[in-house]
Amino acid sequence: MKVMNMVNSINQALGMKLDEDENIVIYGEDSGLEGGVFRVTEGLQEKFGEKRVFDSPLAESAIAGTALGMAVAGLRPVIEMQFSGFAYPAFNQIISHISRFRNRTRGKYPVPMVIRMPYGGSINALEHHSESMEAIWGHIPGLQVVIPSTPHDAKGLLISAIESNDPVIFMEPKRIYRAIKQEVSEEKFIIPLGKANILSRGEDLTIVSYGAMIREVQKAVVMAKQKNIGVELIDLRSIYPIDRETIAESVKKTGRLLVVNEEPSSFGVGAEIISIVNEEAFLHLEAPPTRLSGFDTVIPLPMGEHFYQNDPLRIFYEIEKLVNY
Amino acid sequence: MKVMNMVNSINQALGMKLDEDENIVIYGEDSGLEGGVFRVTEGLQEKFGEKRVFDSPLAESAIAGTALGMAVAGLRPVIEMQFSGFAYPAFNQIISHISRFRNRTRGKYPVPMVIRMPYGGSINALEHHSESMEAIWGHIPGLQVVIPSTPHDAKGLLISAIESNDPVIFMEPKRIYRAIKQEVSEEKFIIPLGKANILSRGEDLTIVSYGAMIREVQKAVVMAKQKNIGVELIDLRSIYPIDRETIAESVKKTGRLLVVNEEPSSFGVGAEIISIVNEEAFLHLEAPPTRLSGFDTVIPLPMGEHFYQNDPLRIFYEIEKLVNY
Amino acid sequence: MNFKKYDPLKDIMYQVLDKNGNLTLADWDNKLNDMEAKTAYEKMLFARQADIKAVSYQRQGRMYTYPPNLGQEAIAVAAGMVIRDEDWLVPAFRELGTYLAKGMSLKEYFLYFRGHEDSLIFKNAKNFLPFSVPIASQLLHAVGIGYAIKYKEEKDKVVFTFVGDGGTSEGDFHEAMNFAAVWKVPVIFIVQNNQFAISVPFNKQTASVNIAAKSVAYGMPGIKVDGNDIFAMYDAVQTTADYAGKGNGPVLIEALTFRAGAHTTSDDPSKYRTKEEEDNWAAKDPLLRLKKYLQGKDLWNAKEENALLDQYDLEIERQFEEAENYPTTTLDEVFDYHYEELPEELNRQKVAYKKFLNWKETRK
Amino acid sequence: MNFKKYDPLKDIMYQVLDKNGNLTLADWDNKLNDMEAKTAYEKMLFARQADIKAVSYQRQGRMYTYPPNLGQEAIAVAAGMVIRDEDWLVPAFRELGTYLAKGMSLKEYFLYFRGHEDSLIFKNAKNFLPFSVPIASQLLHAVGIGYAIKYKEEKDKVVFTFVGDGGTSEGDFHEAMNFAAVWKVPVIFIVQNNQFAISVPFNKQTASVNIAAKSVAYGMPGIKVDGNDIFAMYDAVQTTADYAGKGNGPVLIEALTFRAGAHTTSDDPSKYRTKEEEDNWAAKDPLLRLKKYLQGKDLWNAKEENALLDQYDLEIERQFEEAENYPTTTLDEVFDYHYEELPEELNRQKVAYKKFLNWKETRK
Ligand SMILES: Cc1ncc(C[n+]2csc(CCOP(=O)(O)OP(=O)(O)O)c2C)c(N)n1
Ligand SMILES: Cc1ncc(C[n+]2csc(CCOP(=O)(O)OP(=O)(O)O)c2C)c(N)n1
Ligand SMILES: [Mg+2]
Ligand SMILES: [Mg+2]
Repeated sequence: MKVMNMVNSINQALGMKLDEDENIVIYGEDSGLEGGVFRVTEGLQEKFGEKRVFDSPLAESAIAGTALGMAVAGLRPVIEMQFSGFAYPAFNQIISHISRFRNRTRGKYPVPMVIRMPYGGSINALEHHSESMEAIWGHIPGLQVVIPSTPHDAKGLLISAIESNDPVIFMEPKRIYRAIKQEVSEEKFIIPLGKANILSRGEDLTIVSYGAMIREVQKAVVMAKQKNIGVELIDLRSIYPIDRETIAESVKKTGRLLVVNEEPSSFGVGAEIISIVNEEAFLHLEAPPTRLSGFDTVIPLPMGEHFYQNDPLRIFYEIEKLVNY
Repeated sequence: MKVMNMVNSINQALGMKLDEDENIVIYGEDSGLEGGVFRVTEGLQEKFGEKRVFDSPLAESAIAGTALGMAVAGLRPVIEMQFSGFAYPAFNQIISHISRFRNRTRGKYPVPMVIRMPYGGSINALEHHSESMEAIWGHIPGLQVVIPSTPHDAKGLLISAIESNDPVIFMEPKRIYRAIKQEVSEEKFIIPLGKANILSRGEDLTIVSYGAMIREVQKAVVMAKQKNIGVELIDLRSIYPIDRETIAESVKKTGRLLVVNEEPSSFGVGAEIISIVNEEAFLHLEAPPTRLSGFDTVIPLPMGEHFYQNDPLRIFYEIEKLVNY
Repeated sequence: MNFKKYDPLKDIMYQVLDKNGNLTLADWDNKLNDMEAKTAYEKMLFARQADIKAVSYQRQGRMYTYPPNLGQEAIAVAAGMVIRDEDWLVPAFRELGTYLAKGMSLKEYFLYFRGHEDSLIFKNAKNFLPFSVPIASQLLHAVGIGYAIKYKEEKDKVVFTFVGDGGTSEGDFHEAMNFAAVWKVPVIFIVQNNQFAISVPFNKQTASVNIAAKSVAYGMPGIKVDGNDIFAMYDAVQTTADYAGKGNGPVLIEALTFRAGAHTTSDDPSKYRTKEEEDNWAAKDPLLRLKKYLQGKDLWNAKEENALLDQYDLEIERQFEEAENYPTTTLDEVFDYHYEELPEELNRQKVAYKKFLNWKETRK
Repeated sequence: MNFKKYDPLKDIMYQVLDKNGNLTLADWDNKLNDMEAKTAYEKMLFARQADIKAVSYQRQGRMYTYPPNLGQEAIAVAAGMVIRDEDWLVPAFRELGTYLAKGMSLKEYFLYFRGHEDSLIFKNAKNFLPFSVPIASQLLHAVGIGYAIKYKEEKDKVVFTFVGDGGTSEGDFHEAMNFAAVWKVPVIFIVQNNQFAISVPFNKQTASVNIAAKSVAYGMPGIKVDGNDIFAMYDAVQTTADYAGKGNGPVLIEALTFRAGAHTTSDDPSKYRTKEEEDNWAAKDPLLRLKKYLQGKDLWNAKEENALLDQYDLEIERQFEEAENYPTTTLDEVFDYHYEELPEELNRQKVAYKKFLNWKETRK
């Protein structure tokens, strides 16, 4: 075990897989020599050579589209979008090809590929650097969408993602890239995709959250506890496939649901989870299942961003409202 | 009044606005001389000249991006994506700029622009020609997303869209471009954006639908009536802003909701509407609000598409299940 | 050929066989002998016949919308004569001659236009991607495959990829050319410049003198070739594939041709071009030209052609029947190929649909 | 200048003032007289000083991440000397000198990097779009504006737009150049080739001989200019703007320069380039060069420079203070600019947040 932040643990997962499987290549803007603008791929080019870890020209559609070509020809590319807000030029390649190639070829050409992208806000960044658009990826048939919330999870989930024979959008909560440190095994381990993780048990209310918001929710859970409210906290881990069962089981018990995330509210992941509990646990609902997301607005520039991003107090406020419903 | 199909009524709306406002220009792939592959812009170049109605090179990002430039410089472009499945290369321009320019410039540069795109399936087409991805557009802050279901609505809604000073994604259900004919006023009229339309009244169940699915739902409503089930049918008309109030009022009365559309099910418009009724009418719900969408799959090629697309019987089956809950 | 001689900026076009079937280049027989020239013609004839029959199947309502190849056969057949099993083919959708060479069956081709996914497996073909509907997006796949070839040091393998004149306007064209040149990968980009993108003529597509010249922007060689001249096309593809296979990096070939038919069976070209233009190009038809050449050498006659056509018709009809008799799509097939393992959510949707089908059954 | 003389394919670069401050072109005074040359220097000095102070404000934690202009000032100032009120400016984000010329206040500039949307209104500027963060996407906006100018027959207006060397790899660069040339619109594309895209050097960005040559692919004139030579830049921008304004269509200018500073204040260039390379370019610095020229003509001295710098510092500090004292963002401002009228749904979210704020108040 070693104390790591998420940058370290992702770096370690990448290095481990590069070591193990010579079909893996890593590239993106500044991913090579520089090790990425967040230093996530630091040292990998030095260790594995420029053929395997390299810089690409500045063109996201090409990064994604060439990776599809590599994947069908037997490589296993792990590509980087510098920020999730700059993945949009690659949208057509992802929705029209990467997500569909296995089905289109009836399994002849699967697409083992990971698209890593730092996402999310509260880093005092310029516009486009704080996007949280996971619902859009979740809505695209054929993709898997994964979001870790700790260094440990990031490692185990990323290894699973790289070993998956289907494409994974791997969204990294950059706000906590270095903010959370924990002991992480230096051995190889995997965390299965598609399974949520119950972080705390409680009887009064279920909270489903993921990514950087988990840490904020945990603070609100402490506040709730002081008021004798027992929160069951589920870290979703995978946006798609979504762990319907874990969510349903929990809400059947608590009768109350709050989803906390940082995306625009309408047509988001929150709505999906609310629909799931209606489908699976309707008769158990004791209060309206609720979502606490960002606003239906562009994420404000840093001076106004605090309004948009949910803090523990805001989360606690919603917990209290729900429990008192 | 004149009997028209939707191609006629859209063409008439475009012609009327071109006539009225010389800042309007229309372009896209094959939109000029040929009048578009669906002939929606037929005759307009002849009448208004090549400067105002024209072909662009084959590049969707450019079609959208140049339209933004025109809009900030005082024109009012109405552009065409040949199929909604080919709008994806324009995704970055739409999400990063078109939807945001007003906010980014605090109102200095609004973006009066309409992006027309035929959408939806059941036309026996090749892959990519049957997409129904309205939830993705709905999730993007700053856009308006409109879908008509009749020739009359198409005309009134399109005129509103063109007159709006904010960007509109105008999705045309190509399956019923020529399949529905009705009397439409030849005068100018508008239908407000953001307001749903109640098509039939009923006490037992609310169905929210839109686009080409309305016609299928209407057939199911007739089947339901034969079983003495009264359906309140709401044609959403606008995906965003969504008419929360009309939906909520209806479900408060009926206690039951079914959403019918043709998108992939997860993370879709159905989920949003289910969340809305939970937020607004929780205590009135007598059965789990339900969505009947496509599958979380690529839309099958024509031979398998019938599984994916909901027909009246499938809709009736869900109605019955809900009413017997 | 020495492709440095055909400077695209000077708009010089490489041609071997003029429209009257006369060689404009001496010594041609060293490249393709009489037998090979005859074979080339037969392949073009077959591709054309299959294409013509496809259009008629569509007219009969036995296939959905179909994009004819008429007038462009020389390009695809030439590429087909060069491409090998181990090479990769990343198609657009108007290169029937190459698909056949690469091992696609006509049955699969017809099945595709009858709306069945199984068609795209190309069961007996290796290294052959599905047709690409989103214009120009496929070019990036070719570049990625090129990278994989280089990475694995699979010496002398080459990727062939196709796009239309319209497709050169897409951003993906640019990005693919740029990445290919920077990475120096073995990709031959063949642009079928048939002068129209549906109704949009070349001069509204780009202000460039031609398409081959676009190679300059990427530091890549480019040549403009008479795409209705199978000899020139064969030579160009063969020479550049050899060049790329030796590790010299990508090449752009502009094949100048004319889409003699409609864009697809839903299109009516009379709306946007003149009879005169069509007639003009009909005189430059690739089959006509090669036939004149072969007849000049007494290698071909009408009787032979008719006999062959009869034989081709039988073969094409047989394959079409196979496509028509192919089992229809099942519910499982709609779901089961999206992921290696069917996710719970997809299974749930499938099961729900099966319940509906059961209900429907009992209702009868 | 006659830009036909500077064939980008031959990689000839237009230069007027060499790095030692000597004119390589006779007759220069006809273009910019002594007073104008001095003014140019003052503008560069001001832009550099503001830029340097911006970096230091960032270091002090009074601004967020900032992208320095150091070493590239000649390009932006030259464009600023040509651009007029009625012309349009479609920026990237590293052209401070042009922004100032166009009417942006430093206060607004600082406010942007302090994270306030009001900055981008550019209150006293006409026809000036916000900085564009998604690389190369802005070029299409410039082309659309060009179309509007042509459409409205606003004779002789021109659009100036900027992008970096890295940005030329994006699909939007290609599509913008192509549309501009097909539509023949008055757009001047200025590529600041500072030889790096963050850490990625030019030779990993493209295999093209240079960037100006990319114009060939679009049938558009292109020229490579010494971007550290303000005289050459001024001449190139002025001549091409005149050409474009007369209805001759777009032009591509490659301005060769070097990003002497970091990519942004979060970047450390020592990871990816050598001290030697930096020193080499420092000797070609645009201010140094013009100062030598002015000193050679006895038009400039250190005292004058120091006095000016003192004055500039005061001005810059005053504007920074204004930015610092600017009222912070309100909740209403987060919501109210998305649509002409606030949709019900946005209002609902705003109201919900206000309720929370009330609750928070009462809780204290
Ligand atoms: C991204 C995208 N946009 C639009 C279309 C619709 N479309 C299909 S074919 C075509 C024209 C293609 O022209 P070209 O590239 O010249 O090829 P050709 O059809 O002439 O072979 C268009 C616009 C598409 N398939 N994909
Ligand atoms: C579409 C997009 N991709 C990635 C980024 C992240 N990014 C910001 S600046 C930059 C490099 C730009 O290089 P260049 O175009 O040469 O401009 P320079 O920074 O050198 O002025 C990158 C990759 C972005 N802003 N937009
Ligand atoms: Mg074409
Ligand atoms: Mg640069």
